[in-house]
Amino acid sequence: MKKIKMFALSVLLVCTGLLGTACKGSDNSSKTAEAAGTSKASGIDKKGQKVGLILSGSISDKSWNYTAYQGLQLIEKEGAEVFYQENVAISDCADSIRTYAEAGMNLIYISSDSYQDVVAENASNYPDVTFIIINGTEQGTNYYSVQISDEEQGFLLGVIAAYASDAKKAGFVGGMEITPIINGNKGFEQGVKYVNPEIEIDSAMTGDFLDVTAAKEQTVAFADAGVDVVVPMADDASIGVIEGAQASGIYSVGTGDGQKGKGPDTMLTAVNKDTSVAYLASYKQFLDGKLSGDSIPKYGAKEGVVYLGEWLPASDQILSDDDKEKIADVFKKLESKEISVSIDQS
Amino acid sequence: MELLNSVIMTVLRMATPILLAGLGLVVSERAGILNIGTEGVMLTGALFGAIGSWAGKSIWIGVLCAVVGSVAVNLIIAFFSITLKADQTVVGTAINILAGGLTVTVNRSVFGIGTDNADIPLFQKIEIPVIKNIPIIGAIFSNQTILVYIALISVPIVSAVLYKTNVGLKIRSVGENPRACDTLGISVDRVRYSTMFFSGIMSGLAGIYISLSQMSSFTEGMVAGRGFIAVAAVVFGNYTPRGVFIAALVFGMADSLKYRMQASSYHVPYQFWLMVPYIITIFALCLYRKNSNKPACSAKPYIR
Amino acid sequence: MEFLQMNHISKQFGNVTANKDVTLSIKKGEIHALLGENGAGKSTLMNILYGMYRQTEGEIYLDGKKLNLSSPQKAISNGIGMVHQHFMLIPAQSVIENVVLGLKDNKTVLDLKSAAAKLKKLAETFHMEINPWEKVSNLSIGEQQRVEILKALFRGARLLILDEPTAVLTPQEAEALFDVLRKLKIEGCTIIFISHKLKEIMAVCDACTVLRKGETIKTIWVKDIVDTRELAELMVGKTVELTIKKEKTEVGKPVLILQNVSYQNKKKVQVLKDISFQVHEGEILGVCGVDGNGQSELIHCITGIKQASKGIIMINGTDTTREKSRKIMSRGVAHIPEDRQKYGIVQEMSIKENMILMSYLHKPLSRFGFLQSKNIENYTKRICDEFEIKAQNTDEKIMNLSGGNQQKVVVGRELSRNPKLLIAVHPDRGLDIGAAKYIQREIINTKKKGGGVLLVSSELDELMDLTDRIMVIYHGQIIETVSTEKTSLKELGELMMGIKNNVEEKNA
Amino acid sequence: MKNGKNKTLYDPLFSLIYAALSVIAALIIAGLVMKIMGYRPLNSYRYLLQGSFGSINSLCETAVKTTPLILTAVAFSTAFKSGMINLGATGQLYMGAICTTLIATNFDQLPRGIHITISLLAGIAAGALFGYLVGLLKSVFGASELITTIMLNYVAAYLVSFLVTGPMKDTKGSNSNPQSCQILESAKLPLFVPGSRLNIGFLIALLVIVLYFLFFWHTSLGYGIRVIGLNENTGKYAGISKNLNQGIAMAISGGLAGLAGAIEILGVQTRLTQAFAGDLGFEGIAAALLGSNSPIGILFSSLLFGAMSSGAGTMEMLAKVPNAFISVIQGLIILFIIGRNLPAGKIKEVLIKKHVIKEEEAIGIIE
Repeated sequence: MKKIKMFALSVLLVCTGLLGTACKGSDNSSKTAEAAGTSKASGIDKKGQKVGLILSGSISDKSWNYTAYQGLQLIEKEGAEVFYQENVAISDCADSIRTYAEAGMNLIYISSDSYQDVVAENASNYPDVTFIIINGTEQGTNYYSVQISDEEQGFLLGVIAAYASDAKKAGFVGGMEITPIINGNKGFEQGVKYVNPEIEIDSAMTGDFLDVTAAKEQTVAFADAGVDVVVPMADDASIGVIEGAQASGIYSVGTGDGQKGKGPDTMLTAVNKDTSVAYLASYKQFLDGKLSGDSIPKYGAKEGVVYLGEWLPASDQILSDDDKEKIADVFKKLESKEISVSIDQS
Repeated sequence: MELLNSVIMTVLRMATPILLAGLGLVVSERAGILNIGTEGVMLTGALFGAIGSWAGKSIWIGVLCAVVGSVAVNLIIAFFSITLKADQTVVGTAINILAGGLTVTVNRSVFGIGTDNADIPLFQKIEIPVIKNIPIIGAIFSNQTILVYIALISVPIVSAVLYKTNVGLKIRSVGENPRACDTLGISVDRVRYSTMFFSGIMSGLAGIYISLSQMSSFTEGMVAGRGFIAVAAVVFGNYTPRGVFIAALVFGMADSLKYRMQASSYHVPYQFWLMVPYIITIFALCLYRKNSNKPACSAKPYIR
Repeated sequence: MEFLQMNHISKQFGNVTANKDVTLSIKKGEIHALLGENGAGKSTLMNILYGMYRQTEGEIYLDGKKLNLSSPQKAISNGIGMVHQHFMLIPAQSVIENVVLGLKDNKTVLDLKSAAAKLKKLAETFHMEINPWEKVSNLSIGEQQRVEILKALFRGARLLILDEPTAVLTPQEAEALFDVLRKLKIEGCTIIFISHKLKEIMAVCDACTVLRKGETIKTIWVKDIVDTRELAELMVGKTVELTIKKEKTEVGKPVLILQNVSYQNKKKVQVLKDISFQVHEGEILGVCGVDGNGQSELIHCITGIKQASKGIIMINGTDTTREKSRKIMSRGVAHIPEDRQKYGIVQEMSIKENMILMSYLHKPLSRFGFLQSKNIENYTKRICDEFEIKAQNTDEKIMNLSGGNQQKVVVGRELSRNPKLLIAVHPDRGLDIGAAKYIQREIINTKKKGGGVLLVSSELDELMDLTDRIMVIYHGQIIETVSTEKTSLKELGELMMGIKNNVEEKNA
Repeated sequence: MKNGKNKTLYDPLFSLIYAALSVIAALIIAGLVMKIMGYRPLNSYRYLLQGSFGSINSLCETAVKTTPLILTAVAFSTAFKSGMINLGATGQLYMGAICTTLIATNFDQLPRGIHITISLLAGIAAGALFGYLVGLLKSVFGASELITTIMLNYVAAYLVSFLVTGPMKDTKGSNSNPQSCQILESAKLPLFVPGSRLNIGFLIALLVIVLYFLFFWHTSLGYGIRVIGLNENTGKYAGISKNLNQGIAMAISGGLAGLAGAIEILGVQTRLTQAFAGDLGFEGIAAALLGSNSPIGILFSSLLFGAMSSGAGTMEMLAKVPNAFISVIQGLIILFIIGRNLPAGKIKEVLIKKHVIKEEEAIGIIE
């Protein structure tokens, strides 16, 4: 009798799993099939390129690693065969590079500057492979860096926050203290000060890019401390900030349009950062042989990596059309490089 | 005043999953099962809840799936530790490893990898008409999701069941002296299986609370050690529902302190706040030596 | 018509026969004693009646109805209650919770209050005082026993089995229990009283069935008993033929001296009181007594497992009262412990590993902290040969050996250390005659080599065969030391049952 | 008591066959799950094999991953032999890593051999102290090691997190990730195969297995600990102190976990980072259980798990199966191994029933 019960339950368990899988079913299987298959790309150059991507986090983080993954998918559409590995520890990066190199990759993307030392050390072992380090600061014979202007995103976030803050207190919730977040934070501070130097800025790191709850509670704590506009920069956990702002009735500016569902009444807009653009652009440069070690390209507002999202209903409560225009103006100035955001000062 | 409300609300929110799972664990631990695998069970509940709610387009289907999933995993643990008399620690460890991997894989194949959160029906906050208008209490206790209320109401209920009912007496006795129960015609295994069934339900609710009430979707590894904390809360709470309630509040408090301290200008590194509950648990464990309610036959398979 | 009729009951455990064609008949409202030595099969018989074991053969009738007792529940529902020697209580719970636990007619929500009222009433009927709300762990042993009895009565027991109920009681508590039993009898309850204390049987029972070696010897009415010695003889049986020749040896200086040793256990019960004696070289001193009269504690105090709370223990002229057991063992003391499965060996280890348990720290088995496998192998082989231990090889797990061979490993291990003092507790319990006799010979050999032996046994035959002097322990006191030559089984039987010297009166 | 069936069940050869069957069964079931999820199991397993044994480099990687597993597995087994269940390998490993890093990032005047030795010893000592603390909590306060070890894991993990974001943070590096400074060249473990990451840590781990064997089967101290673990009562009878021996075993256990942390830092990570150990502690437990706490068993099971985690990367990179799937396989393997009790449990039940009867008989006899 017991056994029958157990059996029935395990069947149920499996069924529930299957139910979910089935719902996704077709979509999923076609994805893998496609990946293995070839594409109908135009140029001969484009065919048969093998591109690998080494990620520091999970591609389901709906942020940094996800847009990197999207970039990879764009590259795939260009006719390349693509591969990726998630959650690669720094200590394992060398091994991943080796595996990809041995598997015949032509180009390997490194998604974070934390692997920079490893790449610099190992790149020379694989002269046939090209490496691109996102947010890197170093270049070599076969490795190049591409920077994302996190500071421009932060700046824009800061500008919006400054216009939206009545209490003259703006909050910044970061994930961990790593380069993109630190740069973003610097940009944010400059953005706020650009509008109004008197606004007080509270910054906090939750110490985790995955712990959504932590981000949410941090935001609530900010609200209690008198902050009335908050911005996230915490990958996966950013959602928590939007939710926290919604829960405590303060405004938020998102970092992705996808977050708006979490803050229907309080999210003003989003300052998107779509790194996939940078991936695709650098891939094209790679194909054309235009990657150069002379200077490190920086992808920001001008290149379409950082862009302003649509104004959400909540924005009408606090921002006048005039404010919005000013914000749009700032964005234009960023695009035209009229305003440049510095990351040197601390 | 507002600050106090907000702090208490944070504490409640953080305490709820620990309380829910902990109340289930009190019952099964009283019957003599030490369930280290709760972490994995909660993860399963969190994922299955999200899947169910999304696929069934109703939060209640989500709740059902979360409960079914968690109960199933808990019964696997029960099967190994009760019927096969395996070491409960080992079973729990295996389940944690297994669930950790399986939830990631299932999550991806179901929800895919995208920014667009699948449209998952969530728990709605409930306003309680009368309480709503009471000054402080209203702010705290009204306007929470249903699971918070279930967790709070469960404290006296589980307490009553354990201490006032026939079933509760059997449960407590089975953990203390299974042989004596056997001579009185109580099926030790059946009682233990039932407690694991119940604890599965509670862990499932705790799981779906994390994914769809605290948050609004499933993310990988989102239980983040709360299962272990629930196990610790039971020890800390000296194996009583009321104790677990207090323990869950303390854990919630430590969590909320961490955020407050970062938001204020005190700079005790937040890691130390995070350590506090664990250290308190160790102290509690040391102090309870004499007056512990720990079942005499905890974590020991009963062999007739 | 008999109330309970057990016909031709046999029970076999593997190749051990615990009960052989036992017949027991008990009238309604009778207190019936079941008398027998240890291992006579009393407990097995009662466990069959309570549904814990199934009999191999035989039938049970209660009130004329044939019973099929496949489980304790069946027995309970037929009105059979049992108070186990080791109480089946849950110490962490209250009395009333223990009483209602598992009752068939319990409501979902327990009504402990009315149950408590009912219990109180029930208790009053039998002049028992009990607080239903007290935690069991706070009760004395006597009170706990009362709870057990009430638990059975609460379930409507008409036949109550008490397994050695007085073994754990103080004399006063025992007296109180007897009052309860008499009262129960008046109320129409039938009681089976397992004991080997004649005095108690004379005091409270109506009839008595004597079991010996798993068989029924005789059932007699207590009022027909003229002399309790008669009963003792029935129980002990005729002396087994002596196969061991006792040789006179020179008695030398004392190897073990105890002076006024007392011991209090954790529950503050005085288990040993002012014990003084000496064991000399070339002498075997027997300790005779019903189990549970303080023998274990006495041995534990001497071997350092427990610490005496008062008095002095000297071994070979050194004061070892406060020494740890490892130190004491290294002073030429060997110890054959009472329960070899529990204390003497490590089941999962090999013969070799069990053999070195006491000497693994010493040369030549260990050098600089490293075990010397070659020396160990030779050592083990030597002992195996010497003590006729039958095993395929020395790496065999000891759990695969027969009980006799296991005990030989223990005995071999201890005796091969050439002890000056050997402490042996029930060394041949549970062994077949061959192995038992072998071990007895080895003990004699130790004495011949000039060692002193302290032999604890509850088997009188063994003591008569082996010892030079016998010391009788009763309620934690030595009540008499007799010369083996000058005593008889009868006298010993009376002494150990506290008949000859009335200790209780002496105490008072 | 003599039971032929029972004997074969614990026969080493039988154990080996049973373990192999468990692995195969787990792989088959995991393969089915993979199939359901839309991956290609055979293809994936091919890459798994290729990634763990396909080339010299993969072999080296496998050895690198095996090293900490062996150490944490032996750590678990050592405590287990004394009757303690040490779930705290993770915490002890972190403590070891912290102290090793402290030594290895300073003292640049030290000659290489000495610097390495001291760094390793620091790791061992820190782990041992942390392990001994658990033993102490148990013997003095009776606090169950099951809970205290889990709690201390968190304490240690947060301590690492605090240190690498605060006092020990590398402020000079090219990026501002929370991590310590890189260890000095003089403290890096020498490479065993040039060009790979295989360092002498692997040899140390192998040596530890040998020492583990020697300790428990050829030294007096190890023997005493085993007696306590197998039968406390017999230990008491023979005058072997339970508290002392369990404390020693926990210290050794913690020391080994600390050594695992030290080797990871000195040979692989080269700096302290948050959560660098991941699930190493629990995987070590799994390896110990899979190898039924025997030296050879631990070696093989650690190799198996090491191969899996080294192959997992390749499987993910080239067959696109999420890394997490390896956990599924591992979990299943452990469950199948425990499933061994299915037949054994039945037999044991019968045996113990007999034993219980004997005991009750004995009780009947005693009083």
